[in-house]
Amino acid sequence: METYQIYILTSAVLFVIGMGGVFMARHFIKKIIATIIMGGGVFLCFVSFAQRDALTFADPVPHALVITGIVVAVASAAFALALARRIYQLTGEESFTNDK
Amino acid sequence: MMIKEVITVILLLVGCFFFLAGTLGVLRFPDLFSRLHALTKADNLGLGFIAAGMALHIASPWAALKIISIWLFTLLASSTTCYLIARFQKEQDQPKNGKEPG
Amino acid sequence: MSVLIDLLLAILTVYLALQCLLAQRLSQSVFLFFAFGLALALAWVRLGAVDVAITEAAIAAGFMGVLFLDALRDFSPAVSENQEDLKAVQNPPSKNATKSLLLPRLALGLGLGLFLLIALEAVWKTPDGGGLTAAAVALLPESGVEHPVTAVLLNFRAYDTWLEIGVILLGLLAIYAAGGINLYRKPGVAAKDPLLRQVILFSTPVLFLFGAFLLYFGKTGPGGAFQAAVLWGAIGIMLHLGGWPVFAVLPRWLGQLILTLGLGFFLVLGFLFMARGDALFEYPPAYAGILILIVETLAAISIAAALTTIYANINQMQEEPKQNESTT
Amino acid sequence: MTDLPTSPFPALLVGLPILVATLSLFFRPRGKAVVGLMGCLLTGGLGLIALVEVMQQGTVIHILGGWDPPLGILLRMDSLAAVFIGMTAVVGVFISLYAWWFFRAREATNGGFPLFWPLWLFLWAGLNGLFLSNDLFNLFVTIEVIGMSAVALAVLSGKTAAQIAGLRYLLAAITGSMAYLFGVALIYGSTGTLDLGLLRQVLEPGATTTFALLVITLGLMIKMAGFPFHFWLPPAHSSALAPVSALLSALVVKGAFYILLRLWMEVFGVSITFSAGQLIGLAGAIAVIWGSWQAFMQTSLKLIVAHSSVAQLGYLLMIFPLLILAPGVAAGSADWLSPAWTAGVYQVMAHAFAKASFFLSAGIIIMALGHDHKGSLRDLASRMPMTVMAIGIAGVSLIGLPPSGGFFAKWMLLKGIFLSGQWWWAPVVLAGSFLTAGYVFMLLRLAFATAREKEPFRPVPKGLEVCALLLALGSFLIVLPAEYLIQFLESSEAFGSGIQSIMEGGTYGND
Repeated sequence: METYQIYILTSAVLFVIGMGGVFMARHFIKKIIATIIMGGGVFLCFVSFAQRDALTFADPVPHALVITGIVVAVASAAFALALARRIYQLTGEESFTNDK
Repeated sequence: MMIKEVITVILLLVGCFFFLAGTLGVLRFPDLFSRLHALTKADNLGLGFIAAGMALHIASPWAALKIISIWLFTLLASSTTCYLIARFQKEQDQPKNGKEPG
Repeated sequence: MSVLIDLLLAILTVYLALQCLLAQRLSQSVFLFFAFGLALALAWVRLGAVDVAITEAAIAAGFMGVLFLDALRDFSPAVSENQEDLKAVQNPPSKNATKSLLLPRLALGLGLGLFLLIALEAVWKTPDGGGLTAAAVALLPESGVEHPVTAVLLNFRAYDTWLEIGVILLGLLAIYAAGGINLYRKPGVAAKDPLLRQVILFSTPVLFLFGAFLLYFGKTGPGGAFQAAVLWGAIGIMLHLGGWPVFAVLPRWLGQLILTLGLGFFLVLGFLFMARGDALFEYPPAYAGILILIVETLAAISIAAALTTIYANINQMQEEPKQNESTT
Repeated sequence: MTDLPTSPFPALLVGLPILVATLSLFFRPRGKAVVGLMGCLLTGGLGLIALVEVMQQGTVIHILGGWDPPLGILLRMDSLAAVFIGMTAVVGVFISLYAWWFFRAREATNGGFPLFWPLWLFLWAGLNGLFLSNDLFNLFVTIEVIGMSAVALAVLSGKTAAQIAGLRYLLAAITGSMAYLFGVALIYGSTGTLDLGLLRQVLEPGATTTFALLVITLGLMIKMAGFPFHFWLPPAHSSALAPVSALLSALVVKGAFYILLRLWMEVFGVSITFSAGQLIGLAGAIAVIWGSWQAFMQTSLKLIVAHSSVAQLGYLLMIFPLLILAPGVAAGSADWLSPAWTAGVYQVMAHAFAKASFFLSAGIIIMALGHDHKGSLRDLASRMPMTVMAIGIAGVSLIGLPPSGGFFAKWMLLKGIFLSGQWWWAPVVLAGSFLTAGYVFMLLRLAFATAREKEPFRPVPKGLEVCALLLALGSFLIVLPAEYLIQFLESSEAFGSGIQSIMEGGTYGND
């Protein structure tokens, strides 16, 4: 078993954990954390492929994509957090009340 | 050569011991202050030994300097954090005007 | 031996992710989130992605973690238990209600399990596409930099990076939109602790130098605009916490200029070369190196400013008085 | 690919709105609105010029940074992209003009929401970027730009309901884009390229490709509020400010649909089975019935319109089963492909015009009456004839009565359905139309009924009513150039193409 294979399996597990978390977690913050875990899985997948395709150095394209992706994901998570805190201030609610 | 490696291994082992002790302390100590004590003092000492071991192991003095500076920065950060957490806890423990501790 | 380390790290990462979501107390979730981010960063080092590791540790775990930590002040101040448990104690649900909740959850769980199996099969069987390493190596000399990741970020796929800088600015605007309509906020309460202020004052130049080092080093090795930006952003956040809100004291136009400089210069430079007949973001190889360094520096300044302002805004949401409701 | 003519327009269409948005930040609220409106008019004009350019030159490209794919990114403007950009330009300009008067009228009480302008310009740049993008990862970045600016606009009103709906929308959007990105990662891993044109040549069927298609479709379905992921749409669209509701429902959800269509038709053909198409069609059919029924049951005008969006988006999904040929059917003999494509494009345009007009009219009514309970529409026809006319015209297009754009789309859809022999979709189309007629005529009946007591009524700027009416008329006028437009669209590679589906039961190539 090679290094990248371990992490690529991990990436699928993380993605599914995050996805389940988005649907099943109740607290706003946990939902937001779940999206970041989901993203972690996706980025791990990219980087694992980069290591698999390494020549003298790892494939730089996935690395660049992941850096872009992390920043984008963090920007949206920060926005979500701002919204969640705003809702908490206005209503005192910490989760969607009629959540499925 | 041989002696240098033996010293490195000893330093690393001692570092590991302190880390282990620190972790045990965080898990087993009864209150926040003693836990902080374990976390910052024992772990910093452990890190110091490991850093020393690694610095000895790495040949280049430039890299050794980097490792030592990592240790110094960790010291700075952890002592500041420790102080802040302890102060926060102390303020919580001595409520003003009979307010309940939160 | 090395496989063992990877296996342990993989298991640790998954365990932390699960615990993070299952933790009973919100504060536990947040601390486990820090740990998860650091474990992931280690995984990236193991995979040879040092740039990604720095970015992850700094932005995803560091910056986002700080925002979560700050949010802990807000949600359920005294009671940290899960809200649902609290509600359950207050008015115990009838047996029927629990049952009706259990069944869809079970179905969802089963569905996720199935989905996981398909996902594992799919990633395991991925054919080897070969990647773009060879293509990047071949064109690296024309890119103006020596580090392949920087070449991809700032030259080969500069368009994505430019849009991404836009997304950060957009995130800031979005937070303004969520928090109300004021573009500028007055600074919050300053930390009174003398020790904290001294430590912050001491760290500022060190962090600044380290950021500049990462920025310049990005030309030849791991590092670059984003990594530098987070370090500089950390300076801004610490100064804000120490009672020196850097951006609130600047004149309004200067603050705006710093925030938009990275995005604007990147684009205007692109347009200038476009006017010459080249494509957008096409740099002549002879000048590419220096142009990329300038673009990176300005981008780093802007991103650092945006991160600081995002933090300052979210940090002060608590003190913000309720905005009066408006009709649609 | 790279021998196509190069044009600066694709780069300008993305760069210019963001440049103006950045500039507008330097101005005070009033100046933001002026600069923002100028930027909108400029972007709209640019979109139309670009459309004309493509009409004259055919497909144009812009190789960003001068680096050819797969390493670099290519912007590609074919006739399909050009039509979507042109539609965005027209609808966008009218909504911008409406927004200008709308916010001017409320400047005194709410400060005029100056952030609307930079956010809307970012959104516009994102939409243009999405229509032009030819790169899987770049598409992710553009949908993130669109998603974030859309949610930011949705919560701009500052109302609690809007913020709760906005957070739900944002979480759905992030989940959707992460699912999409997972698919992109797998595709990159198995092919080593992200360029759509190259992918079509090298993508091979297999477990990985099928799973990537699954997560990408899942992600985009969440983003376009396809059934069963429609839950976020009605609250988010109904609680936003009127011009924002119009933008969200007319343009934003179409972005995800556009990528879905492009990826299914141009890239993933090797992995698509006949039943996959039927499944998407089924989701669309349920959305049509469920959305229309829900719209019928609502009591406030904006909620009616928002639920109606769920239904109208369902029609878009119903073209997918028609575009997938059962095994053994030759593409040459499938004469229903062109009607199905026409139905898709026209449904997008008709819905964009009609729904924008509907939401803008709802905004006018709220401004005049202070609320939008449907009972308050009584006797509106005598007081606001122009707005009621706009609602009537837009409603007729939504129902699909001749000679509206909506009629043309549904007629083409039915034609495609019967030519392909998939008759089971036809009752859904008709039932959807009947339910739509139900709520539209209910609204109109109320508007013409006499009121028992006159409600307090504030006059509204005439410009608002004109914008809504012109957009409603637009949903009829798009039929006039239909023949020319279809001819133009056929110059795009995708338009009129079908997928030769693989056999059921998975005959994977390299398993």
